[in-house]
Amino acid sequence: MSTQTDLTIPRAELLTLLRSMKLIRRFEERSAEHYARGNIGGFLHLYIGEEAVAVGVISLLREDDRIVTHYRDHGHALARGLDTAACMAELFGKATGVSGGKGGSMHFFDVSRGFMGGHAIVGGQMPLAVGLAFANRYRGQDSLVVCFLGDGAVNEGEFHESMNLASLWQLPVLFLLENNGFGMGTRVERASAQPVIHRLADRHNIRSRRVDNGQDVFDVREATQTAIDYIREGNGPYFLEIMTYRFRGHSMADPLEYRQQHEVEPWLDLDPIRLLTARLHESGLATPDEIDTIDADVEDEVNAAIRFALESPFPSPDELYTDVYA
Amino acid sequence: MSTQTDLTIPRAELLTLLRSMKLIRRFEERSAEHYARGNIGGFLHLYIGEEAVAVGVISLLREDDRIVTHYRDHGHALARGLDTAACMAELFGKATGVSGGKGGSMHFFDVSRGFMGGHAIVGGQMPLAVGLAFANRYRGQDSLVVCFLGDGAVNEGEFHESMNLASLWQLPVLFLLENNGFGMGTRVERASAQPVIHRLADRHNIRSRRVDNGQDVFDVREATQTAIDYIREGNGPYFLEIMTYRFRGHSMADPLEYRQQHEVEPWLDLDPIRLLTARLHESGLATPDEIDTIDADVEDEVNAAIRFALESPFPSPDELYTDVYA
Amino acid sequence: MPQLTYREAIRVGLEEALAANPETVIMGEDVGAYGGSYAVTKGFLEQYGEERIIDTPISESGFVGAGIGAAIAGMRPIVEIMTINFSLLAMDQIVNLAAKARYMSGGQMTVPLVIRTVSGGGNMLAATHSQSLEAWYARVPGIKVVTPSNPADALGLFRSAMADPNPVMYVEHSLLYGSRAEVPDEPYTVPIGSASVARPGTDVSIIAYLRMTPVALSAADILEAEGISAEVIDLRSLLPLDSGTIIDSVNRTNRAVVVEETWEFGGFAGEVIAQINERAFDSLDAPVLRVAGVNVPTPYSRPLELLTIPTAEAVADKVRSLFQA
Amino acid sequence: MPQLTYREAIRVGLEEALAANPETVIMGEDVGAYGGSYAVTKGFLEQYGEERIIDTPISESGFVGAGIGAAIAGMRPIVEIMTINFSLLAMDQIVNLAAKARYMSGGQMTVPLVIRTVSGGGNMLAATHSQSLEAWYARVPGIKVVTPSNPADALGLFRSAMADPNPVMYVEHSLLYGSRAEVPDEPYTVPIGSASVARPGTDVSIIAYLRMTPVALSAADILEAEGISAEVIDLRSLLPLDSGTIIDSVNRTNRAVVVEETWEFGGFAGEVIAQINERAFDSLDAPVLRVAGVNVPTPYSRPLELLTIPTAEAVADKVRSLFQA
Ligand SMILES: Cc1ncc(C[n+]2csc(CCOP(=O)(O)OP(=O)(O)O)c2C)c(N)n1
Ligand SMILES: Cc1ncc(C[n+]2csc(CCOP(=O)(O)OP(=O)(O)O)c2C)c(N)n1
Ligand SMILES: [Mg+2]
Ligand SMILES: [Mg+2]
Repeated sequence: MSTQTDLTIPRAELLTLLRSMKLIRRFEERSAEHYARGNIGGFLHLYIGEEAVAVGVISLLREDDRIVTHYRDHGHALARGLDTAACMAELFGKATGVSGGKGGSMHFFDVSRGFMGGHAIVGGQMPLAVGLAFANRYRGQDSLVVCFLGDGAVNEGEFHESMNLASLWQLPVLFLLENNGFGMGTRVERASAQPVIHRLADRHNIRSRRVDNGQDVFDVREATQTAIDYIREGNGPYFLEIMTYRFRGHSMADPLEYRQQHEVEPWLDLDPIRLLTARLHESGLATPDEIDTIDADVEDEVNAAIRFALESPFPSPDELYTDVYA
Repeated sequence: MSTQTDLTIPRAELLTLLRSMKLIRRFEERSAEHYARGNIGGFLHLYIGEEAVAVGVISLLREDDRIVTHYRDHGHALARGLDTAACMAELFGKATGVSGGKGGSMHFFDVSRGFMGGHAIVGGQMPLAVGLAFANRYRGQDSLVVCFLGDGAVNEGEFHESMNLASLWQLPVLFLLENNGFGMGTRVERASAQPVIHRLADRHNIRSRRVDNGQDVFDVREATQTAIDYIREGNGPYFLEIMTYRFRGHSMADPLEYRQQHEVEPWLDLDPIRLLTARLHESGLATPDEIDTIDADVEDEVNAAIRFALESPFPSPDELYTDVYA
Repeated sequence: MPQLTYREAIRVGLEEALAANPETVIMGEDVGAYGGSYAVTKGFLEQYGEERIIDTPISESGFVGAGIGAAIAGMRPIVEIMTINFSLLAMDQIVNLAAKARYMSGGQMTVPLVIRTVSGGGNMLAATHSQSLEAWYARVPGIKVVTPSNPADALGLFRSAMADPNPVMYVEHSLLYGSRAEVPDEPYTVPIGSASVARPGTDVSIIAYLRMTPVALSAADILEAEGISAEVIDLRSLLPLDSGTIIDSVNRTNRAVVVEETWEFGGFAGEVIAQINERAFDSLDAPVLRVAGVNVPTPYSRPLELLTIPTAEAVADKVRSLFQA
Repeated sequence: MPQLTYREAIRVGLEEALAANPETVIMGEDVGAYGGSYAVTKGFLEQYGEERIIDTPISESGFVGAGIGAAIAGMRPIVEIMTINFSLLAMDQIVNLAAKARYMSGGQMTVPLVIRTVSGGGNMLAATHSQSLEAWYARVPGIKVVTPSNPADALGLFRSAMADPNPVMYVEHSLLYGSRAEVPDEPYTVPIGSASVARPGTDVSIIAYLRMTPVALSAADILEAEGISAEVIDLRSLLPLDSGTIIDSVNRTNRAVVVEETWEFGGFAGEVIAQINERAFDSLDAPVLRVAGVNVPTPYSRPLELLTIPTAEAVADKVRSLFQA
């Protein structure tokens, strides 16, 4: 199942990976609380359980690379270093949010960090990623675009159109499929005639690979690095299918009746944060104290974010009319 | 390249195949004439050069099978036995046309013969075919649906969505790809990252095959029969890619500047009608006299069709308002 | 049947349809195992089985087109598009196939299809998930569009939609699902193309549909206290539109305000106003006014979102303006 | 520049754009090797090379979305959708991404994209290929929609579209490509959101756009001979709409007829009428009337198709009806 701790990664960076995953986890646990209290509205799609994917992939990107993702975007945003407080403020609909309060949970943006959203139409983010990568290629830049998508998006026509364009034009884009086994309540096997999804990429002549254990941040990183190298060398797109699991419901409204406890449990055992923590312990790369410090630190950061969100003003009514046109 | 004359086909049937191909050819040559004279308007997409495909495939269908096709539909319609005069009248926009003059060249219909159109939005016919096949399966019928499409349609999202649904639901549908090398002026290789198109079907777990010489009606029939048997046995969909060539422009307006004479000529040598005629001669299955009779007969039929079309009335103005709602 | 919620009324309609015709199936995203994203089809999978309650892949063009095909084959399918926002991905199939198959074939094809979908905003779902796009469909000859605003109409219109041989877009509103009201016990239908006088009045006609009907009714309450008697017309169907009931009302009240949840510019209210203008011009004592959504993409933030959607107070205000001259 | 055809004027605009910005590319179906299905980009591939003149696969959602992405990255692409009928397949990308990217990101993104497409009927292309769908786009906040009716406006609006930082739908009409007229020599633009008085008059305002503008002008000719002086307003832009010019004209003429090529029901004319009604009600001597397409899918057959599209005679008739009371 899992590989070993990658000892080529400097210790400080290992701790950063852990911290990043913990930050996502706590950020979301606390958002769920504030959703229940009515401070956050709309749909809230938690990434809990999938943290190794966002953190593993995004930790390997350069500053000039870009990220396009779907509505389950908090993990990607935080892994990319978007301001935690501004992310929380966005959930609270505040003017200080990453999208000025206009986007909400599904539409986080930070163009200064190459974080090109947060897109809520399933599959709709893919042509955008193709277009951004087209610009890179046109300009002869070697930066790349990572396009996250869910297993559910695979059945949309835009998936097919985007794969074809990316391959045909040999664009520097990494399609990063988060296969968490379900699109809402529908199992991959009930939605896709080809449940080994990355094989669809093969047929567009896109190099592809599956990572069986996306809960292991080292596995994720190893595969991602291969993909990134391949793309940066000018070989065109790459498709990575990463197997993972969402621990919570699709959104806060999900009655979660479509999956059985006995199939969920083995996955809960594969908690990416627990896995990484255990590895760091085993290999003596982090002491319990160090981990406690990270926890405390993350707690503070999230607390500060919540305070910031609570204290920030809502957008003023004039904001309704700004940003419609440039 | 070509196989042999299939001697298991009764001689009368062989002559019917030839006649059917000749009928399509003459029908279209004469339509082109009447287009030039202004008796036919809109877009006229000729099927000339591809006759062996429509005739080969459709000659093997049962009466209760259904056909869905694209805008280049005259060949399929005539091969299915739609009334030649009513087809011509449709081109002339007459009330006696197969679609009452409302559809025109791109929208031939004859539901009584299971001919479910003539669809002009590229790729748009595929979900319809899936739905018709869904009804067959739901009802436990063993009739099937043939869905013709062009190589250009393959890049539309609906192609992908339809393939997935057909495979997932194991529907009795034969996707019949007419790969004539071009979508308008765009070569397959410039439009599809996977130019061996049927491989895309594989990846949806749809059985597939390519017929290299779609100009040979025997090759077309042999492959089609295999596909039909497979589907009727309840194995789900099948995808057949048939290599062919359109001898004329995309439509009457096509300046035809995107392909060179030297690449066209070898294809012109592979005229499906000439090929079949030669075979019948060689194998002694048809005398020159018999062929002349067919020619004369076809000529009469097309002449009669044109007369009928010319003499038929245009739809009365009230017809504008009928058929909007049932 | 005594009191039903809007959701329950639709469920009754769906269950009647499933019982009435073994060739009726329900297909759409998460209508089965998940129970429908607004819980309308909860429990159906267990009850009717997966042959009839069909979870589709997320491929709106594909499964809507498949529904059209099944309908053309003579089945009586019900397709659910989770929200009308996603219908844009199926719009080609709806506009170019469902609406035109009959006409282009010279009357040979019939498309007895009901497409259920959910429109509207007010749930903090931001710009891509809060749109009211039914007016686009309501201009396409060949389809019909209905928009029930209460449980009784929801059931009555659903029955009519299922009985109609044409493709019908049956448009629901998520903020109405929990609303509860009397539903007649005896068998009844609400004909497609018939508006209702949701509240009679004499001084002004307030014309609304879907979730703006309860808003208009509240406005009428407010106005009544001020001595203005407002008649509320609930359009119920957008296509075909019951122009007669509208014109009739305006001829009596001589004033009208049209209320629409979404973007004012280019909206359905324009059609209503054009018809009143043409057919009741001489009755008008004042211009016909609109109260509609603000012309911006819907923002997430609650205080901003609330500004985008007409309120009863805003409707009352606009009506008042007609009486100050 | 003396006389140019509408097609030539657009070509000039395209060539200027390609010359002005090395990051301007043209992408679309058959814009290259085929030369454009209406020959607008004929010869461009040879002249500018395949890096900049890009034949796309037939995948409207994919390549329109790619154009949006390239624009967001700061390029200045021009995307061609062969006809507006096919834009339905890209509608999600246009409505949910191009129009909303800026707003949803709180102003961080800009989408400087021009989408060229061809609208309208009259070519015997039947129901799926004869639609005028621009009014749907003209109600989406975040995009702009322009509809030039003559060569000078075609070039002037194209320049403005290329200079605009927002997504602009630039809608052409196939029956105008061959029309020829004077195009100013000096550098000029036509601002987006400015209507023109295509012909001044005093008795009635005929409001039209795209191919209905020449129809309206012919109607004005007919009417002049009868002593009715018609002012013709060419909207030129649908979103933003130049309401001022419309209201101004109606305030002078006191009568108006709105002409629209396609389906009357739910059309853009409704918006124009609603605005006139609201803002010029007291000036009106008669109801504002419409002359529009018939509410049916477009039939192929020539005599039927001709009945679906407004003619100058029909417009003149409608105007006359305003003077008989
Ligand atoms: C076009 C479209 N159709 C339907 C939806 C509703 N919807 C939102 S998320 C979702 C499931 C997506 O599943 P997947 O892509 O696997 O992502 P996951 O939620 O598992 O991360 C659906 C059906 C949507 N947002 N957009
Ligand atoms: C959705 C859509 N996009 C574009 C067109 C314009 N168009 C008509 S036919 C065609 C080429 C189709 O090529 P192919 O599928 O290979 O069929 P062929 O003409 O070669 O038979 C195009 C681009 C259309 N009708 N529909
Ligand atoms: Mg998933
Ligand atoms: Mg082709």
